[in-house]
Amino acid sequence: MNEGKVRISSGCAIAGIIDRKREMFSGTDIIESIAVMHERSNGLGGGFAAYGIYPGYEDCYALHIFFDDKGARQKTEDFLNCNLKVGMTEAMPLRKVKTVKKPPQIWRYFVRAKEQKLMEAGMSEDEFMVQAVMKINKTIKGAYVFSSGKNMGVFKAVAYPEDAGEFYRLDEYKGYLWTAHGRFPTNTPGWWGGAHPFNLLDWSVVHNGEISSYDANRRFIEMYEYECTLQTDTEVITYIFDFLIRKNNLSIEKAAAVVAPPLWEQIAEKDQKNREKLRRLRGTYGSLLLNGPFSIILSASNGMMALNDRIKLRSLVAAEEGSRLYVASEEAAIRRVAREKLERIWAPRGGEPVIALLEGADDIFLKQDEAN
Amino acid sequence: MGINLVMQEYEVLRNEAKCIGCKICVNQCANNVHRWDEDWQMIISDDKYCVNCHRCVVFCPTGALSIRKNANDFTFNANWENRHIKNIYRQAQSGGVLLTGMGNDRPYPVYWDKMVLNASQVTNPSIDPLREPIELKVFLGRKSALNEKDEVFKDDIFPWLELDLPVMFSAMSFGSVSLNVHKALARAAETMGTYWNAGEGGVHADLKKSMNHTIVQVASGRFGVNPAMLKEAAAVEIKIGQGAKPGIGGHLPGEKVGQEVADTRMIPVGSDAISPAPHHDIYSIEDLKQLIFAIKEATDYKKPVAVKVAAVHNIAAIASGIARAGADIIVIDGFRGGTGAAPQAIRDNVGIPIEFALAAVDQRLREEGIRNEVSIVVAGSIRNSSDIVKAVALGADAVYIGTAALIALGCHMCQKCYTGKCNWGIATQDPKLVKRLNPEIGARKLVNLLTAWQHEIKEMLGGMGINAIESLRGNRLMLRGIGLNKKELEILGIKAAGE
Amino acid sequence: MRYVIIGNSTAAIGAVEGIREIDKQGEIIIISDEVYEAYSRPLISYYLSGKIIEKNIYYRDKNFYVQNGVALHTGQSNVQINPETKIVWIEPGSEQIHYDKLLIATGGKPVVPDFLNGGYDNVFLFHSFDDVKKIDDFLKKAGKRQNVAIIGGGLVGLKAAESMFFRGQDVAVVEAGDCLLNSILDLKAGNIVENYLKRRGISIFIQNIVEEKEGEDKLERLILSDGTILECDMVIAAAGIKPNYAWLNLKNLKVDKGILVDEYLQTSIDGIYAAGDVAQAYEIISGEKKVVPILPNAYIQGRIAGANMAGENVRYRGSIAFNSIPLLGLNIVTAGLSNCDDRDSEIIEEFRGEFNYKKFILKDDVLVGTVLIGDIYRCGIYRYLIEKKIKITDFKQSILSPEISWRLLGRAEAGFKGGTY
Amino acid sequence: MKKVYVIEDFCIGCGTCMVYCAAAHSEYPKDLLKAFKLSSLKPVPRLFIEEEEGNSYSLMCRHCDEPLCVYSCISGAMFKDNRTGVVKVDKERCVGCFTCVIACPYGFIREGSENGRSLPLKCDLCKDSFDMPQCVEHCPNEALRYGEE
Repeated sequence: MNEGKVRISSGCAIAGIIDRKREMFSGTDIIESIAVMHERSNGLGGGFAAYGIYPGYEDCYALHIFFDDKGARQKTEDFLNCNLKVGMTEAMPLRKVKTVKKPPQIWRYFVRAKEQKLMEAGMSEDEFMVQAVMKINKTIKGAYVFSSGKNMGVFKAVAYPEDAGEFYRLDEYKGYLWTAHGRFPTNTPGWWGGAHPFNLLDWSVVHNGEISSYDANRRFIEMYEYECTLQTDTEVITYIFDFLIRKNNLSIEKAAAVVAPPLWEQIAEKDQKNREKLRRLRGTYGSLLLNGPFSIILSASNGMMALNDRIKLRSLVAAEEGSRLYVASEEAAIRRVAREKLERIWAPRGGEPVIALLEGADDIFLKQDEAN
Repeated sequence: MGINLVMQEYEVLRNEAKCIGCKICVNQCANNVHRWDEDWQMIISDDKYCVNCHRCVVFCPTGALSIRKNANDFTFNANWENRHIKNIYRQAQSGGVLLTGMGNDRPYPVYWDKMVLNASQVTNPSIDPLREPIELKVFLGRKSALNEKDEVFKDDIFPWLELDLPVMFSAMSFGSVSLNVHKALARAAETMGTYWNAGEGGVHADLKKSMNHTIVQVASGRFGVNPAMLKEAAAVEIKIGQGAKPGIGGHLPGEKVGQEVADTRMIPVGSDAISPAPHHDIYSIEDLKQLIFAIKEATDYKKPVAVKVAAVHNIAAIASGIARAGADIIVIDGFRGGTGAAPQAIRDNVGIPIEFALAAVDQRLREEGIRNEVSIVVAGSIRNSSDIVKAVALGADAVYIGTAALIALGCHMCQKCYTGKCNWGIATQDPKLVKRLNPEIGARKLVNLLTAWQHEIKEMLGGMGINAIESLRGNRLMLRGIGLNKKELEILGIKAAGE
Repeated sequence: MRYVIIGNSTAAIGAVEGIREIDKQGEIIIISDEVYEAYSRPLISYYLSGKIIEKNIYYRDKNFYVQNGVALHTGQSNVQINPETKIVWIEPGSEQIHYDKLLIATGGKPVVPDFLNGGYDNVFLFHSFDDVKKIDDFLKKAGKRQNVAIIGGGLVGLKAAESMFFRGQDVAVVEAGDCLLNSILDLKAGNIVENYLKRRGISIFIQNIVEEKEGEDKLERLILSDGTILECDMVIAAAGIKPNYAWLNLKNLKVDKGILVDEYLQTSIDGIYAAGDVAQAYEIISGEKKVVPILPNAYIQGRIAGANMAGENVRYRGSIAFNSIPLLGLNIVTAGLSNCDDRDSEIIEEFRGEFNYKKFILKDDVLVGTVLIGDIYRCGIYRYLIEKKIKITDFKQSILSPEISWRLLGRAEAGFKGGTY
Repeated sequence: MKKVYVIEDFCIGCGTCMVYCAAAHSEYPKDLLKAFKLSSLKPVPRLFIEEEEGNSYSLMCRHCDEPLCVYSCISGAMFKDNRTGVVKVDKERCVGCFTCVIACPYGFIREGSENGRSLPLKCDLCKDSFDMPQCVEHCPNEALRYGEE
């Protein structure tokens, strides 16, 4: 029973650490942080997203792919070779961990779109990559691209997160932004693709909660060339942010106001300009409101945003310490890894985003036209 | 003449032990069923005129009256049911089309009743509407993609209707219903932060102050339409069809066209008001587009334009065409929708259930990626709050209620609206009968009904862990089907219970 | 401020209440020739019938005088007035009382036919509480059924007849005029009443006068002009009432049938007012001043006079006569010129059974009088139409309708504000 | 003072007010059936429904500030209650002469009887048995209002 066939609800732990001065640090901190919240997972899913880890390949999309078998890998590589310039290809470096059982084959490819194909498709390289990833995930049985961003990667497994970290040797990577997820699904999926974070391009999302608006969100976002193959909240949340920020050019703040808008009575109290703006925003994108309990960490190459549902039905704590900003489901997970005395620690209010961008960055997502 | 073969449909039972001879029944029956008989010194009831409207039953202060279906049945015949035989008698007598009122009363399946709702357990908390806000505000109109850079946050790009709850009052014209019905609907709509639709026939001068809560109709007869009305109204609805009688026009007989109706419709007193079956300037979709934009021009693009169609077989394609023709709102009226008068053969046999029509339209518009560019309002027998919740979950932005509103105003569903002798002061223009509907009471009852439904909708939403109605719209995972076959489930886009 | 009121009946009580609406302080003195607190004169017949107990004959509560600060002097029949100095003497030689305003409310006085003036033991008047107490004593002493002859078939005579009938006596009424109640009924209506009373067992002798009488201390037998011999154990004189002002004898006081008063109910002497049966004030239908000796009129005049005495300027809009006389269970109401049958008038009438009669008298489509016998449903509306002189051309046809409605008939007059007095 | 007012637009002339009025002043003020079925005298309403050009109005005593019925009462039985403003009859003192019936300009007082005695019947705003005049309480169309003018 894989994700995509059924919808599986789950409770979880999440954590994220960013160094806004882009100081690089290893995966050890985030593993320790998430390990504190061991009780919030049940060994059926754990994973990490790490930014800045592939400094040599900044221009390439790093595809992390699970294969059920050799056939699936063959088909996928045929597809990649046909459509993409494939740079470095390697099996994911792993460490044997007793509690991590029956891993699939895990490979990574550093790729770019073929110019000819890009011209034919008439789309941006990002969009082209999105389509390519979706095509693989939808059409090649036994293959699943679970990470496709630049200079970043997602690492996930059916395991406790700290074991997954060990398994993927994350202590050996260095990044400026790490997020982690420990999962407590309510039944027993055996599929690695279903673990978190979910990734698309640079986006990655870890999430704790259950979105009651899921089908409204999904059916809306699917109008705009997304296909929710996993039926997971993280998948749809990732698409929503991609849609709002990358496709509709909304700022991260506005995107947060779409998914967790103020109550109408709060909007009514705003000044005329903001009132109209929020009214338009909510009226237009009502179907993208994420309802039900959630705390999420959305990350992209320029930073991260932690957000609670608007009535705060899930725990979320944030803290600052110099250039570092921490978020986690529990305060202890932050205190455990904080280097010095925390300058500020607080529980963000429902619907109030905690946004931490790299110094000098305008927005969370490095938009392609700007990058070029 | 010969003998009339049509038997009385009802019997009036008077409990003489309780009858105090007060004659309220006598003066309340516009059909002259009851009369005081000087010779008998008692009230005599002439059953054959009884339409089972219960006016006398409700008004009898001692509860002495009850109405029963006439027990006289024909010899059992599963094929030749009573109604077929009676209808043949009627038509053999009259040579005319059988008329009826209100909606389709045949025992077609009601799909609302074959869908059940979800609720949160353990993994997701339900929300208590008494403790947490649950929001029912809805905007109807075109939602263009917003873009920070394009400065599209101006409010007047596309006009919206703002509803405090996803329920509006469906089109019922002044003429088919009394002015007091309009007054009650208008006041209730204002109080509840929603809209009422004046139907084809304009808006009476007394209701001008409520225009910002009024949706006006442009229908095939164009009655009462003028630029000022279009400009003052909250929105304009082009009526193509009606669920109770798709493909059929309307006919308000001259005797109902008194001074007030005539003034409002802008026609001579006593003249028949005939709405043709089609709009004679709309023979194709591109003609509709012209009318939509003619109305938009006339209203400076400040009013949403809705197009109302009956749910018919290829409704999904029709709806897509309407959306592409520029309508801001599509209103779909299912085959159980009500009417003041329709040929029975049409009412009972034409059109499809609103549940299927809604599911098909919502799905089609999504497949075409244009669902957010048009709002869907559904009508045609929304009976309670759970019907509304299910409609929204299937994909509707809001619903229209017509029959339910009339029932709140006192309608007892006798289906005799076309006679003009409505004892409840609803479907009549007789001043004595119209008085019977006090619009203040009416408005209060409508407000109560919507308030009650509002509470129930919030309870249901809260149970599902949803605190804003927009998160339910099209959220078909919240529905499961019971007793539906695979094809029906597929059309509705829902899973079976247990799946 | 000191108010002196001479007389202690309805008009006097009305005056006290009228004064007290305006002036809560001023001193009020009432001087009465009777020995009772104000009682209702029409109730003496009910008292005699035994329909009410003595307590209920009084027109107001026991503490009326105390509550209203009224000094009551009873049993004083020799009042003297000096209008120049505004002095009143309760009796000759008594302490002089200065008044600021004076009201004469001495009512009417029974007219006694000459033939009854002979000091007979068994001849009674029917005007005062004392009169009926005497009759009562007489009946109690007599112990057996009495033959009672009542002289006069007007209102007083018939109420007397009724009460004697209720007391089980053998009653005969002698009336000189064309019919009973001829001051308010025409022949047709009078006959209905006559037939009714006869049916109930009262003997009626119309167009009869007493030609001869027999008896010494007691009047024992009367012989009528038609030759009837009436044996009588008792005789009650009810031959009429006249305004009671002769005793005043004031130089500048203008009188006609009664004391003439202006529209503020003031007499020709400044500071002296008159009200009730003694006064001759504006009458609406005739447009002239008339004595209208009915109780409602006495009260209203008293009340208005009182208010004016206390400094208000309330205009008296005039009265019309109206009566309601239930006789042995038969309702009779009249209003306006109810006995009028002159040629200029239009009569709309209806018999609905022997003792059920309606008559409307119209002049130029204005209702000027009505008689209703039996069914008196909503008769107040007719009285109002007469009083307001409302033209009823539009709805003349419906005046006999049993569904008589105020809205229909009264719509010419605005609204529900209440009485206009 | 508080009185009953008819809202003419909504009086439908159904007579419900009359039924409840009659019962409220019967031997069983709180039981319609008993009032009409067990009372020794037929219950009589104190109010009137008038019709004019298809419109109907339920009307009853205005409890006038200058009450002619009170002024005309020969026995002092009719009085206006100083506290409530209600014009009512002291049954014990009333002799049933019906002068009030002809005095009332609106014709709002009925001739009637109780226990064999003649008595005028008029609206007393149901003060004896109820907080709310029963005509108002039971008017199905809320065409009657009890309150200040």
